[in-house]
Amino acid sequence: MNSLVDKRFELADQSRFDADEVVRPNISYWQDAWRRLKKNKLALLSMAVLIILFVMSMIGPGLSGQNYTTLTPEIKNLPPDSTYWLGTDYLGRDLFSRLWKGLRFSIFVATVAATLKVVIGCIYGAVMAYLGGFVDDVMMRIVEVLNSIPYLIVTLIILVVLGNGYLPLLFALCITNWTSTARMVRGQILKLRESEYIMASSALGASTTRVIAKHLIPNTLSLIILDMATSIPHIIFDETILSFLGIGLQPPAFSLGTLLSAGQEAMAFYPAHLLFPSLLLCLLVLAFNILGDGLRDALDPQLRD
Amino acid sequence: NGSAGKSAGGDTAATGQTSQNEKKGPNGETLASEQIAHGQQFHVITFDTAQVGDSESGSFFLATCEGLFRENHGVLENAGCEKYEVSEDGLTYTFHLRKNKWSDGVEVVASQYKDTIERVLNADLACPYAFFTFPIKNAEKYYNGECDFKEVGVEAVDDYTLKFTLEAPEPYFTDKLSYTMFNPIRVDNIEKYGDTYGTDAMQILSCGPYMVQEYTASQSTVLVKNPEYWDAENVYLEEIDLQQIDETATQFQLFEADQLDFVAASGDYLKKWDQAASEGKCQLYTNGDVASQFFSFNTQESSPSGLMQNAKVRKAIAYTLDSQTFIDSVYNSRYTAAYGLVTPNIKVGDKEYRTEVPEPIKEEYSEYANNPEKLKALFHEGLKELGKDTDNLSTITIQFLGYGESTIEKDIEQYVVQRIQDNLGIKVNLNIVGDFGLAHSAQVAGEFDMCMQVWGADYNDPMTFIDIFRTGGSSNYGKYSSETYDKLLDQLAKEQDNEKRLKLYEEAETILIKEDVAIKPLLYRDKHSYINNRLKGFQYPVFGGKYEFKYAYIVEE
Amino acid sequence: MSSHDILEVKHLKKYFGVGKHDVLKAVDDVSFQIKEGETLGLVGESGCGKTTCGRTVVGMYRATEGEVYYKGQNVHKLRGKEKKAFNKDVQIIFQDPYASLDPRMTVAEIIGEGIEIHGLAKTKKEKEEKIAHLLEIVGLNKEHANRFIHEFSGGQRQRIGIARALAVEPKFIMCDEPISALDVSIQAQIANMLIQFQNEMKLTYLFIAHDLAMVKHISDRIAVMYLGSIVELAESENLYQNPLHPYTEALMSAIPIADPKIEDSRQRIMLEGDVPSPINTPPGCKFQGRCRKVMDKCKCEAPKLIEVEQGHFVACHLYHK
Amino acid sequence: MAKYIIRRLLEMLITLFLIVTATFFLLSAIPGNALTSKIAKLPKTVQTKIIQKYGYDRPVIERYVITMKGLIIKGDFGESIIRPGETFAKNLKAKLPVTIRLSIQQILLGVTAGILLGIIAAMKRGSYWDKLILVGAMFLVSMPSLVISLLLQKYCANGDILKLPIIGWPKGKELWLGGWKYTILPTIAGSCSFIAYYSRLTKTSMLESINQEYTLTARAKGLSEMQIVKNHVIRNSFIPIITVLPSTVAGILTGSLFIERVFSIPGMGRYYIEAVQGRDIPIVLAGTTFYAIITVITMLITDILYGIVDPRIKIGAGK
Amino acid sequence: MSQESLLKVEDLKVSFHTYAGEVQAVRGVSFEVKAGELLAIIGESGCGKSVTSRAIMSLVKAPQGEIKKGSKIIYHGKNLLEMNQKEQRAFRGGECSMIFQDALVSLNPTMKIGRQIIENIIQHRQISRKEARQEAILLLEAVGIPNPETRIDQYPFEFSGGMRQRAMIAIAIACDPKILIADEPTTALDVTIQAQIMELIKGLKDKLKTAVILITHDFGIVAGSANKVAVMYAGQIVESGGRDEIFYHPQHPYTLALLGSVPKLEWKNKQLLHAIKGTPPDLISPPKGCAFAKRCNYCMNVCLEEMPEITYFEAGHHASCWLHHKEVPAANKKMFQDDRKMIIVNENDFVVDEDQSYE
Ligand SMILES: Nc1ncnc2c1ncn2[C@@H]1O[C@H](COP(=O)(O)OP(=O)(O)OP(=O)(O)O)[C@@H](O)[C@H]1O
Ligand SMILES: Nc1ncnc2c1ncn2[C@@H]1O[C@H](COP(=O)(O)OP(=O)(O)OP(=O)(O)O)[C@@H](O)[C@H]1O
Ligand SMILES: [Mg+2]
Ligand SMILES: [Mg+2]
Repeated sequence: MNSLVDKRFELADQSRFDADEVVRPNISYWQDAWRRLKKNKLALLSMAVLIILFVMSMIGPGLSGQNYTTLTPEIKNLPPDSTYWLGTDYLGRDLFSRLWKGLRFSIFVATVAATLKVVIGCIYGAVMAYLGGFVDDVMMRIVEVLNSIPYLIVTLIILVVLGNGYLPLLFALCITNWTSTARMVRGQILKLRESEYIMASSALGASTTRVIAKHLIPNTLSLIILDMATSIPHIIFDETILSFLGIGLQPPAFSLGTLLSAGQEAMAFYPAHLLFPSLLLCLLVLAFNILGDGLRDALDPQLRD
Repeated sequence: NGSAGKSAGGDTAATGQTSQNEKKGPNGETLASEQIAHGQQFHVITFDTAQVGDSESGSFFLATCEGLFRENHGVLENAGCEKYEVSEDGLTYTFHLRKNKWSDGVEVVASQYKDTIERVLNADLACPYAFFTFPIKNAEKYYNGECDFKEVGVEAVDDYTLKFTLEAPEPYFTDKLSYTMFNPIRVDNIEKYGDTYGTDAMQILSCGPYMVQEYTASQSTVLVKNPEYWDAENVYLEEIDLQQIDETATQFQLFEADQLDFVAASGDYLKKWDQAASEGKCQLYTNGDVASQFFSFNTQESSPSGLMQNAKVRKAIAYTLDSQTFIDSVYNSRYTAAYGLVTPNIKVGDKEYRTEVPEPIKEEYSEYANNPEKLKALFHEGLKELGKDTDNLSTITIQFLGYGESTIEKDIEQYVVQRIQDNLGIKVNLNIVGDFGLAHSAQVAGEFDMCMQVWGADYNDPMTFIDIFRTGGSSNYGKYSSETYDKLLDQLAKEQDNEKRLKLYEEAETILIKEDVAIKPLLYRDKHSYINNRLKGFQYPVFGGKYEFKYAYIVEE
Repeated sequence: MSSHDILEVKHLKKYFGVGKHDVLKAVDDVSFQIKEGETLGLVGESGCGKTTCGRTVVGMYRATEGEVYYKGQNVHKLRGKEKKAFNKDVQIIFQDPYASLDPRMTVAEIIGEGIEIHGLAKTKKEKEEKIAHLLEIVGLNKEHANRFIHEFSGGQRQRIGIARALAVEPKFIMCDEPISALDVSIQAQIANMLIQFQNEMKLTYLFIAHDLAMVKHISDRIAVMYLGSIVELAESENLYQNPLHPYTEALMSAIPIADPKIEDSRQRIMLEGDVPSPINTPPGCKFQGRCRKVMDKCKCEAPKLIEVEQGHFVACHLYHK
Repeated sequence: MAKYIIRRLLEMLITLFLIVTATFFLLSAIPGNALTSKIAKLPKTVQTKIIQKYGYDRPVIERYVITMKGLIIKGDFGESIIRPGETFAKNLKAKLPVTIRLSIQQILLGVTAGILLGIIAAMKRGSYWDKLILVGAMFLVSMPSLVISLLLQKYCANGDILKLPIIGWPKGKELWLGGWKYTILPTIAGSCSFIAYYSRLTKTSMLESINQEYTLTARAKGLSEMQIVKNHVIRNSFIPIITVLPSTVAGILTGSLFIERVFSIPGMGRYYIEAVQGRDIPIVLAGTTFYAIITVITMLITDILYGIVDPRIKIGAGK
Repeated sequence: MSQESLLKVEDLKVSFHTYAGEVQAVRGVSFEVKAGELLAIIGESGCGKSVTSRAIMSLVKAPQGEIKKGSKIIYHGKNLLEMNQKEQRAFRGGECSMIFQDALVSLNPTMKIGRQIIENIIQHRQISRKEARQEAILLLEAVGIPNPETRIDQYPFEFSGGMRQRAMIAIAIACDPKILIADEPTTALDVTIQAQIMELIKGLKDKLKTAVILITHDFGIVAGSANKVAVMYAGQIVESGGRDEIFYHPQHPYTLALLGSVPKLEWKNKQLLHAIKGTPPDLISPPKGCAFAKRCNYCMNVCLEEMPEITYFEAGHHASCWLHHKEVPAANKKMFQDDRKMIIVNENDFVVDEDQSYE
């Protein structure tokens, strides 16, 4: 027993210790954000919904085996049955296939326009922040001017000048939206430029490109992603409004907005023509909104814990 | 002024009727105690008669003004004039005016008609329909500043005699005179408002059956009976409430709820309310309109495909689509299928052109209908003539310039594309422009092989349609040019005999549509409306305005 | 001015424009030299311009007026290669170990940045070895290299910051309050590390802090700043034993000392009020408002920094002959 | 302060000048305008006269100079091409009150209801109320206002549930304060998205304030949860809300388009859109300028409001 | 000084539930304070000082934070943790108040200083707003703010750091609390201001007989003001006792190491300090033995395995360290005592009996 006691009170072998042990799991910012997103059941659900919607928009149009572009007026306005699962529209096209196809266009338009917007906004904002001074003032003024012109007129003018079609529509949708991104990016970069780690990097002799690539972009990325996620539902709405005004896509292309506007005209007799596109639009926007909220919570560095 | 009841309700005592129940309608019906009609607000563009060129504004002036003539059940009746004479050579028109008063008590006199001509011809005002007066002697010269107004052929002989002298005889001159812009004007009133004249209904002095009591732009108008009107005793409605309702669905909702007395058919409502009308739940009003819709082909060699200068090619394309099938399929049979250019309701003298002259290609269609082989053969023939024949038609693409503002309109043009592609196997590139300005400039620039065109008649004579395709005409987008056709037009200008004119028109229409296939007729617009059972005598005139309230009354149900 | 001076600051001024018309004189006519291998401590209350001074000295801010010479070259006029060489020679350790490390980078990336920029490692392996070595000398281990910094404690982060600075083998390090944000036990770790590296690598430090005890322990000479100006500069021992400026005196007496006996028997010189705003300071001595020994002269004339004893400079009218 | 406002107003003038110029040249760059459709059918002689009347026979620069001159001298962009004799100013007089009332009602309902719901959600965070509000807000924000309007019309007007007019708007004497029944549905339809937006915004910013240290101080004083929210949280959480107010105001003016169409309300939105679609250039120019002025003024007001809500921001004092 | 204790904390355990696991921020802390006494709690960042003080004020936020069952905070014989909301509120601000670390964020930025003080007065005392305002002016004057009449209507941002902290103190003493908790009241301040604030707090304690719990990590401040000191490490109190005992006769290696980390004026320039290696343990998975073991120079095998017992010394001085166990070889103890002699040069100024535990 004595020997046991002695052992207990012997000095421990210090070289075995690691006093600087880090016990917390090693996760990067993105892993952490993902972990937080995973905790948000609603966001996960909406992500699942979005994936389903996305998949459906890809396979949905072919699913019922019906043609959704050919007009067959003989079979117009049919109620749902086993061939036309949601019935046919006012020109005899399969509503089910059209719905998914329209969704595909809406998703496509929204994501591409959001990407464009973000890219333009980032470049513009970064240039503003980087050049500063007079250039910044002028560019800021341009943003201000653009912000003060009702977006609808800008859109209209663009669509009128460039004609209706994908590219003009995308262009119009992003041109009216990019200013917020530009401001956000400018603010973020100005903030980051003052931050000590950027100073440290330049004190090490880092070139501007390096600072941008290694520090500015990674540290702005989460905001940009968030911006993109939250602007998608806005763009979907904007596109709907344009289609509704008859200046969106032109046939044979169509989107949920087109379906909605056609459905509204048929509402009194065939409520389904309005109901289904509305529901799908709601679902899509809802899912994007909830996901956006979830992302906000997940990406917010202040909530990090 | 101001004798009419203010509020909507039972203030009818003001009209002086002692016992309302005793009052009978023109056909002996029992009249309702409340003579108020509910309608849709006219989209009035201007309250200046000189500037009016559209039927919505025209409707307003039909109700509030009295011109020389008024259309009643498709027939021109003397209104502002009691009678008139035309000289032998057809150059001098003398009108004897009726005694009538403006709503402020001032007499309506001949000089006020003359003032109208002077004002319309004032080039500074740039009145769009100034050219309606150009048949009057020296009118165009005066308009271009080449002579004095004294030399223009209009004269107020005395207060109640008005004389027009024409440059050349024009058989449909009186038809033109029924237009809003020829209504008498009150120069004193116009001067009172100066620059702002024409922007507010409240400025208008009335010499017609009704006058304005209340007006809110793009919202509502209240018209009340004009006690000073010469025929006031035959005007039944005490009040007309007009309200702006943009959405079709809402219009029908209100119509169903008896809050709207008449509504134009549209989309799927057609079936429902046609059914209702047949059950006697409402009155159905149908009549032809005077607008024609057709495709124009670009007859120039420089057309995008470079094929359209050949008549056979044009014909093959045109005949792929049967107008009747088209309207049945996409318009719920709403409009009338067209196989000619001139719409029904257009008259030559007192004969309706379309009943006298058959549509040029009605029969021929059946030969080609659903016969792709024949169509293709025709198409190949045409290509051969051009020296561009090919076995593979799918390499050919033609450019179709569409125009449409609503989703449905745009979709419908798809149907045309589909027909051409299915029948001929060629490719059609559809370019729908939703903006009038852009569509127009593309049309003028000839950036199309075929384009959609709509034409509304300006006056009641086939000339209003036939004249479009004169060589160098401003709306002749396809740049159609035919010596024979132009000659026929020149002949027509001189010809006064209606029988001969009919023949000449027939010839011209046949050349245009059947032989040269410069256009492909699609449909005639029509009027298709539902009227509440209690509203009787309400009319949709062919020219001048959309609605005619003068003869309307409300019966007890 | 001796040949040993690695750095020489001459009449350095740094003004910030605030608002439309006001200027904030963060650094107002400051001159000093630092000898090779020496540590110059810079102390003063919060907002007195220590950081600004330090940053202007190492060329991170452009000077409003005055010059800074590093090894005889004007720091603010360096371009291209020379600038790069300067960046390699002169490094910074920041106060806030949280804000000065990029949260999106791993430890290896942070430390490796300077190595990459200056091409100090030929192969990837060499670089990794270098990083591992640097981690080791700051007391961390290889396993930490692939971690993100938010998992580290403040002291560990500060050590990473030091490793980053050491990675480019600098000659001169501006330490901007490197230990103020740390715990007592960690402060000693870092201070030891700095002392050790100085001995091993012949480093020169500009050591900014407001903890006088630590500054005194680490520095050879100390400059005391008040509202943008240096009020006293002396050998650290000398400054402690014999503070001349009334502000230095008060500062000395205010430092709490971890010894109850001393604390109980201490007479504190209480300064009235707070440090005034550096915007639009009145003429005369900047300390006049809080000074116990204020004289009429102090209100109109700003005292110059003069040498009253060998190596002991003070800017106070009391010592003007 | 006065000096600050004057300076801001001058800056606004420059911005407005830029906007007018940009819009003018953009509009001029597009082929065709209201004139095209107006004269399409007319004979050449008349066409020329009309083109002359509106000055479109002149080069763009000259037209620009004339427009600007007219703007400075008469304060107007000239008469409408589509509706001869009409000017924007005249329409403004008739239509602005309608739009203003509609906007005010929408903003009042939308923003107050949104904020109240947001406060409730923040105070009862984690409860069923919170979840209900969250889900409700999400739904409202995801539903196009068009669909909301149509649903309201279908189920709340002339229906079994409620007997409200389907369309229309108070006029004449009732323009400002009467005819409430007409305004109920459009107001609700228009404010839905604001309710949703503001409730979420309020909740977030309230939670942010609640998590601040000063709430801890307040709690340490022994204040009750109610008092803490009332005295400490609300004012601080209003600061981010104020930031988005100008976009709300600007958005509501153009955003009422559908509401105005569906409910047949003679407001500015519809008028402006019609002008844009018909490319009635003088009216479009005037309308754009008008909206720009509103946007810019709301921004100014926001900045002033900032100063009131947040004492740290001294307006007029530098950045 | 055998007066009855005013506040007694017994076996306080607080945990936070985070994604990485349960953070055991406070792991069984016990101490007591008497009226007119200043207890300093000293320890490194993250060792649980603030959480302890917040637990006393029942400001630990659910659902993340949890005060474990069995913890007791006894005030006037009643367990605060079992009181209802209303009683707790009366205690907070009335009986016991708190000065927070960073006055800049602890004062409501959009509320005038005056209102923030008045609010507290009105909450706990039955007086009118007007009287409360007078009171507030007096309070501001008492804490040494010049021109209190005008200052009372200013916003926190118009105050300098030191004045803000004084305003915080004014709020804290507004209702003459029996207990004042000051959580690092001077950390954000300059030394000259710090001296002023500390004078103020000491004055309060002496004049009003308030019991003060001062939380800090600066030994200098403790030396100048405390009556009693509790040294915290990793959520536990490792040593506690009278000020002089702690400073001149520390019985825990951690306390000794802390003292050794501060450069002494009499030390040679650039001499290496007695630094403690490594970093404190992460409280997510606290070591099963002594939390300090891995950083301790005298670490024995037992330290890594078992939690040390508390050893009591003279006059309330106690420490939790295996070194004081009877069976520990003398060589080990000697090592510690030698180091202590080296670090605390004037150890002999303070004479106590040799290390004898009084069990
Ligand atoms: N970029 C800047 N623009 C305007 N003012 C600045 C800027 N940087 C610093 N200042 C001001 O200059 C003065 C000196 O600041 P500096 O950071 O150098 O002080 P410091 O002595 O380092 O203080 P601390 O001990 O708090 O770090 C302060 O009043 C500060 O507000
Ligand atoms: N809300 C919380 N959620 C999770 N962990 C928390 C929370 N608050 C405190 N902690 C943890 O509890 C432990 C003790 O924190 P505490 O704030 O009491 O430290 P402290 O001793 O006051 O440190 P400092 O000197 O930095 O103020 C820390 O590890 C901290 O991470
Ligand atoms: Mg600093
Ligand atoms: Mg703390």
